[in-house]
Amino acid sequence: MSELLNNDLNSTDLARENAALISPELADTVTLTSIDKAINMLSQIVSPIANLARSNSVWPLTFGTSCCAIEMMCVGMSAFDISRFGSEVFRATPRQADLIITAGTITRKMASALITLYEQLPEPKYVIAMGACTITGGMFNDSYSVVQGVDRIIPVDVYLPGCPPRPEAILDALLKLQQKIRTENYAKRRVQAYQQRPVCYVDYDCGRPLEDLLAMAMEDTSLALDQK
Amino acid sequence: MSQTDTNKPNETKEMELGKFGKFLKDNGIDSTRKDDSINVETIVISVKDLEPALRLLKTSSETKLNMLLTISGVDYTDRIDSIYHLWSYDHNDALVIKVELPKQSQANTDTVNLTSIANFWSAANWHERETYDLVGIRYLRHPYLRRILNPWDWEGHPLRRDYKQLVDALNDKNPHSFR
Amino acid sequence: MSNLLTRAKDSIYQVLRGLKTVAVHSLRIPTTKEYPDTMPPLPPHFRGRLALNVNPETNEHLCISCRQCERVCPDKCIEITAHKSPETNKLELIDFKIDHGLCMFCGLCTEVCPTDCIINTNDFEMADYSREALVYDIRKLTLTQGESSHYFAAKEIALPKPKPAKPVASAPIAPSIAKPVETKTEAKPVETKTEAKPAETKTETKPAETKTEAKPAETDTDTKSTDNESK
Amino acid sequence: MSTNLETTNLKTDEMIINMGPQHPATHGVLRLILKLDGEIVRHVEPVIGHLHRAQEWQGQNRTLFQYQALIDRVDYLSGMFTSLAFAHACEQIDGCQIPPRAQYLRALVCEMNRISSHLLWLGTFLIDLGALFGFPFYPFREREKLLDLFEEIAGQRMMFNYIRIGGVQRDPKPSWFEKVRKFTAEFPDRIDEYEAIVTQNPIVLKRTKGVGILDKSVAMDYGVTGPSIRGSGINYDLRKTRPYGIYPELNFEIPLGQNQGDTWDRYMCRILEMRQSNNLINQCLDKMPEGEISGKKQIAGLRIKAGEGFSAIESPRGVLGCYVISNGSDKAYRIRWRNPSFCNLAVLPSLLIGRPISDIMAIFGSIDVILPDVDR
Amino acid sequence: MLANSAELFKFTRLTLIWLTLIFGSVWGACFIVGVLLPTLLLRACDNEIFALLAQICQYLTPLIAILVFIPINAMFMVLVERRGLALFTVRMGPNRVGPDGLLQTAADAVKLLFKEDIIPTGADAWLFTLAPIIFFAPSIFGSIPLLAAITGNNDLFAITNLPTGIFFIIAASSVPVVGIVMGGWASNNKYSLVGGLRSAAQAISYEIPLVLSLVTICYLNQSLNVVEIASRQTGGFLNWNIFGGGALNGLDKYLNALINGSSNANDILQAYYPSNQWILTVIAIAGLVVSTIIAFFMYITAACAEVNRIPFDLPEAESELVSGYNTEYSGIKFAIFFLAEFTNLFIVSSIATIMFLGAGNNPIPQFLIDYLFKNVTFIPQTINAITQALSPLINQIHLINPITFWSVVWMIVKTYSLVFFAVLVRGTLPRFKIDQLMDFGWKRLIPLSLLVFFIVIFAKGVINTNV
Repeated sequence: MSELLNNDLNSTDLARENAALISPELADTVTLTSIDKAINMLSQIVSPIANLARSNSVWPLTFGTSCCAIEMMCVGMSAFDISRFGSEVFRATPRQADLIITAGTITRKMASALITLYEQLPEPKYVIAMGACTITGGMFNDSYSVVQGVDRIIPVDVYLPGCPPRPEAILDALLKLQQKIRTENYAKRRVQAYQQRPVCYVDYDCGRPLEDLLAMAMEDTSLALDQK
Repeated sequence: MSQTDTNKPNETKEMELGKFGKFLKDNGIDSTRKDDSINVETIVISVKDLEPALRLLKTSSETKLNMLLTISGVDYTDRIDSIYHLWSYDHNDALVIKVELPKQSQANTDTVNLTSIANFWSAANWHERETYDLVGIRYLRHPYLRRILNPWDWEGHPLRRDYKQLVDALNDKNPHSFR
Repeated sequence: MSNLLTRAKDSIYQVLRGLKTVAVHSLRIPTTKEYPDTMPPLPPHFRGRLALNVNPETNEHLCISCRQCERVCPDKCIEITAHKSPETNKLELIDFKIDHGLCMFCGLCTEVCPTDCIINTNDFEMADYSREALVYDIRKLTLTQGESSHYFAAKEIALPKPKPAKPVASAPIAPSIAKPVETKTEAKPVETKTEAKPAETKTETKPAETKTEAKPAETDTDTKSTDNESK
Repeated sequence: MSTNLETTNLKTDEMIINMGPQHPATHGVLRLILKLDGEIVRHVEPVIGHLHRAQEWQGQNRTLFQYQALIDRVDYLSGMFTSLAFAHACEQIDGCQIPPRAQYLRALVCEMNRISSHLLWLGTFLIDLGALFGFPFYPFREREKLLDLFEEIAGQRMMFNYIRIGGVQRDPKPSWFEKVRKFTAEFPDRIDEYEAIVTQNPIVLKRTKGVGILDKSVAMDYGVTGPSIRGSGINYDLRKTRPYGIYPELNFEIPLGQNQGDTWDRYMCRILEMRQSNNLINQCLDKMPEGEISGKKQIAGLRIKAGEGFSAIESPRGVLGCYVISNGSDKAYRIRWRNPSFCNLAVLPSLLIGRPISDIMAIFGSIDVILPDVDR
Repeated sequence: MLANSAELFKFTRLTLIWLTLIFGSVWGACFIVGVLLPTLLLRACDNEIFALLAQICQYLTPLIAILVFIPINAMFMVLVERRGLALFTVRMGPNRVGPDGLLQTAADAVKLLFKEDIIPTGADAWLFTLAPIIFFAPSIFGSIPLLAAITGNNDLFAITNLPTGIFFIIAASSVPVVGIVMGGWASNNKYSLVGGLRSAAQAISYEIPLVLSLVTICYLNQSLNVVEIASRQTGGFLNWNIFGGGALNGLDKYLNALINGSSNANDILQAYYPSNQWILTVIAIAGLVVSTIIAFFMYITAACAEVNRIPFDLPEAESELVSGYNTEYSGIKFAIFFLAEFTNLFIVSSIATIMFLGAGNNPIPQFLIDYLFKNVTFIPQTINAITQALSPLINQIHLINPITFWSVVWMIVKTYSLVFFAVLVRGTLPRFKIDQLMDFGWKRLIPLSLLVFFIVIFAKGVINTNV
């Protein structure tokens, strides 16, 4: 366990570590002040404790759409018992959860709901893409109504193949996620989370990405302006 | 995915009227029998006869076909069939009613109209909405004809043979996969 | 009033009965299988991760590049790269890729495989941090000799006859990088999906010429025997 | 009690609440747009389709052999039944013979699947009623045993792909039958245990008796089937009324609701049905003949004759129908599912109007809807 | 029978370790603030200011004790609940974090501290922040009067011995609902709003039976002082308030005399229950005992409703209202809600223990001990010897005297048994509906509690006149 904790401390040098805290573009130009160093030191001290706690209490959101949701339910039940890892606290509200297990197919109609849920989760948040449907679309990979992989709309931390994966496989994914949580820098994670938002918004009413709709609207307006 | 070249199922020849066909004829509704389905009486009736026929079959004490199993729409490229599977809670007979609706144009947006039976048969409500959504039969006088499975502003009817699938950031080729 | 009392009595009795039933459960042994410590006892036919067998006796790769699995796969998650060896006029396997992120573990590929090469193993721990890591190439897919013999025994499959010694393409070949890229473009399963669906291919010609000879065309029924005859 | 709330003349501002698509009680992705007056539902509009995965469309684009593997996902809690309905429809068109052993195996696995489906329903129903952490674990424990059996025979816990056109996929070993027997021997005790906790519990009674009364005529008008309509007292079970497979040779009863068709009746129907299914499993095991297990070769190019076939079976949720139009190739021209959940869900708004919010879960849970079965 | 002994053993071990942890740290804090610091101060300089400071330190001890106790105890209770539910549902429960999952809830608490704290758009930021505090604060100041009763009126905690203690506790316990309503309203979420309103309705209707059942006990003991009520229940379970609050006192004394073979046994019985009015006496005693038992269960029910436990967890009904009033709360604010909820459960359990179950008093009556150890003299002798040997040490450190120690031990046993019972109830019962809840509260509990109250008044009168 201590190896895991020390992993990220040793691997990166101070400047780059701090650069991530400041801004990726300005990494080379900034000279570190003592306050920065202090913050960095603090984050390095706090981070292992925070990580240890966070990795051992990953509370999933009760989000399930189809078959995988049943296996997700099963993993909480007596035979597999996710509570051994402290994750049986399935929260119904995204505000109190840490993890979305996207259990089941995400359709275009559901995509906007998933995005809302993802954005409602407080940082630091994690996503496990569970099952073939959410990784690539799986057996519905040519259906007109299925989003071909949730990583197209929200960032994914762990991919868990299977259709549906065995409950043990979910535990396996959870353990891998815990490992990931342990090896990351908490402060850095928070800063990064605000910097990059690779979320692709989807319109609920017509099931198409908002970008496309915006582009179409822009095209229409420019056409109208041209005609004028 | 192009579907236009798929072979249509064979047309079957007309047969003599069965029990329910005769009953309808007695009540002044013409129909032709076409046993496509195995072991089940299948009749084809015209658009205008549909509503009275179903109303009669549902309520009449002779027939008692009071269970509407499903309404399916089938696109045969040149026409669209609306197919009603009728069963009964009281006896073991079954009846399949088909209404053939010729398409006006080959465009994806063309409308096919039919009378709704949702006003006197609640079971038909959602089935008609679904058939409208997927196959594009417009049921006139339906109380709430809105898309039911696809998003409300969806374009096209997916189970039409000439449906063109939407391609955008959500379902273009997966950039990560080898495919 | 008496009605109320009997009802109250009944209710209290029933609640206590329920409480007792639940409380007694605390004396039973937990049914939990402690997974990371003990692996679940999976039946031999469990459909887990896909893998390629080698001949448990001679360590030859069993795949004959017939592309049956590639065609039957409902998700099109298998990609086989093979080329025709100029000397032996037989197909040689270059690369075999399975996208486990796409696979639905239906087991159809294992059912049609004429040489029992592709099988479902009992492995289910495939979770990974990236999408690319789920695409397994031939090196990751091919089992060792010991594992193969284990699965041959567990699934009660008859051991394969050893191939004649001639073909060099035994065992997992180190995939040369230049070749797969070339062959990939012409043998992409995506194209076969759009142009030639199995419904029509009965009468039509097959899309890629290189493939046609390898296919035991439509004689899936007795592929094993035909396969053996062809050698 | 609740009727007092209904008839009260006190009116407040109406509030629109959007329940779902992600809500712990909607079993997945149902969305209900509720208009509330205080806690009383005045208007409800169910919005479905959040799990529309185009199963019918897939049916046109996959070969029959491939599609067989897919249809377990139509109703994932009773995958055997969806496979069976599809296989029946295709066999009807093709006219192929099914060996008796395959017939018995089909009935056996289907009844086991019915139990597992009902067990999951029981757990989620109690979760809906608010017993979140205690009781629901017990049905799941028994369900695990069944799933282990399924895993051994079919290869996976939920997506079986076991019942094929013409027969079944694999012949189980004798040891498997012994395991099934062991399960059936102890299962009635487990049901007794559930009943001790739930059936006469005063809170459960208060929350289910007289709640969500499904009138016979309304149910028939909406085409409701399965335990939901049997709870209302209509004896409609396809295993008896239109027997298929080997059901005519088996001896069993159809449990009916004793009262007016409320939530408790539907609950009781399913509990009794589990006992009947347990009984049926034993009968199947006793009568299991020897012989072939498939009347049709399972090959990649599997094809059936041209024609139309409609077959319906009694799934745990009601009449599950499959309408196949074949043109003689290895793909179907059109596949149409008649899903029990879709029809049963349509009746929900009429049951909810005038009830408080808490009843939504009890009623919705009691009609046992599986959302992929609704949306396909 | 005890097939699951391994898990039960682990559970017991876990509980003991945690209890040692909790009470060790509380004792440590109390010792430092209440004994060590004043002693040091007085030794340092012997003037008035330092004496005053030492006094202040001693006065602050109860507050420090509670502030140390509440968070650790809440963590422990969450763990007990999770492990307990796991026991009832034939599984393992949290067992990976620390030995036996000892630190599971600690990890949860630390994690919640590190979570992002969201104030949703459109929420009333001030009220939104204030709500958890208002919900939590009463559990701190409301539990202060209990300390005196729990510690057997130890010198350090004597300051918390309020003459109207129970009155203060009841007043404090009705404040949290304001926090819930506030949070529900400020969240700008309809589920929260419905949850908050439900909570208000529920709290108002269940306050009455709760208070009435407590008032019954206060009347029986003729006191509002929790310490006095506790001290009236000494000497075995027959003297507990749940069994008539002194109605069986005579029986206890009689049995005592009988076992010890003293000659005046019948006189005692005669004095308590005169034979000339025995029918009336028996009726009165029966009435008292039955009504106090009913009062106890009424209190438990109403208390469950007060602290929103299943089957009365309507304000946060997970399957109906997502998470009720705390739907929009995340991070530290949610942690405070969580903390307060379990602290409230602990407080109502300890009130039940003090008011009904004999507080920190030994539940085994003297006559039973005498009867059992009549011939075995060495066990009590050893105990006495050990106690006497340790007494100089104990008196030296002023904090653990035998009375306090045993009082706290019995309090722990009784209170956590009630908590465990609440876990069992949570594992069994489904949730009420809001109208049934109101119905049950107003139409059943309130009339019943009034009835019980009047029965107690009359029965008490009968017995009083006769003694």
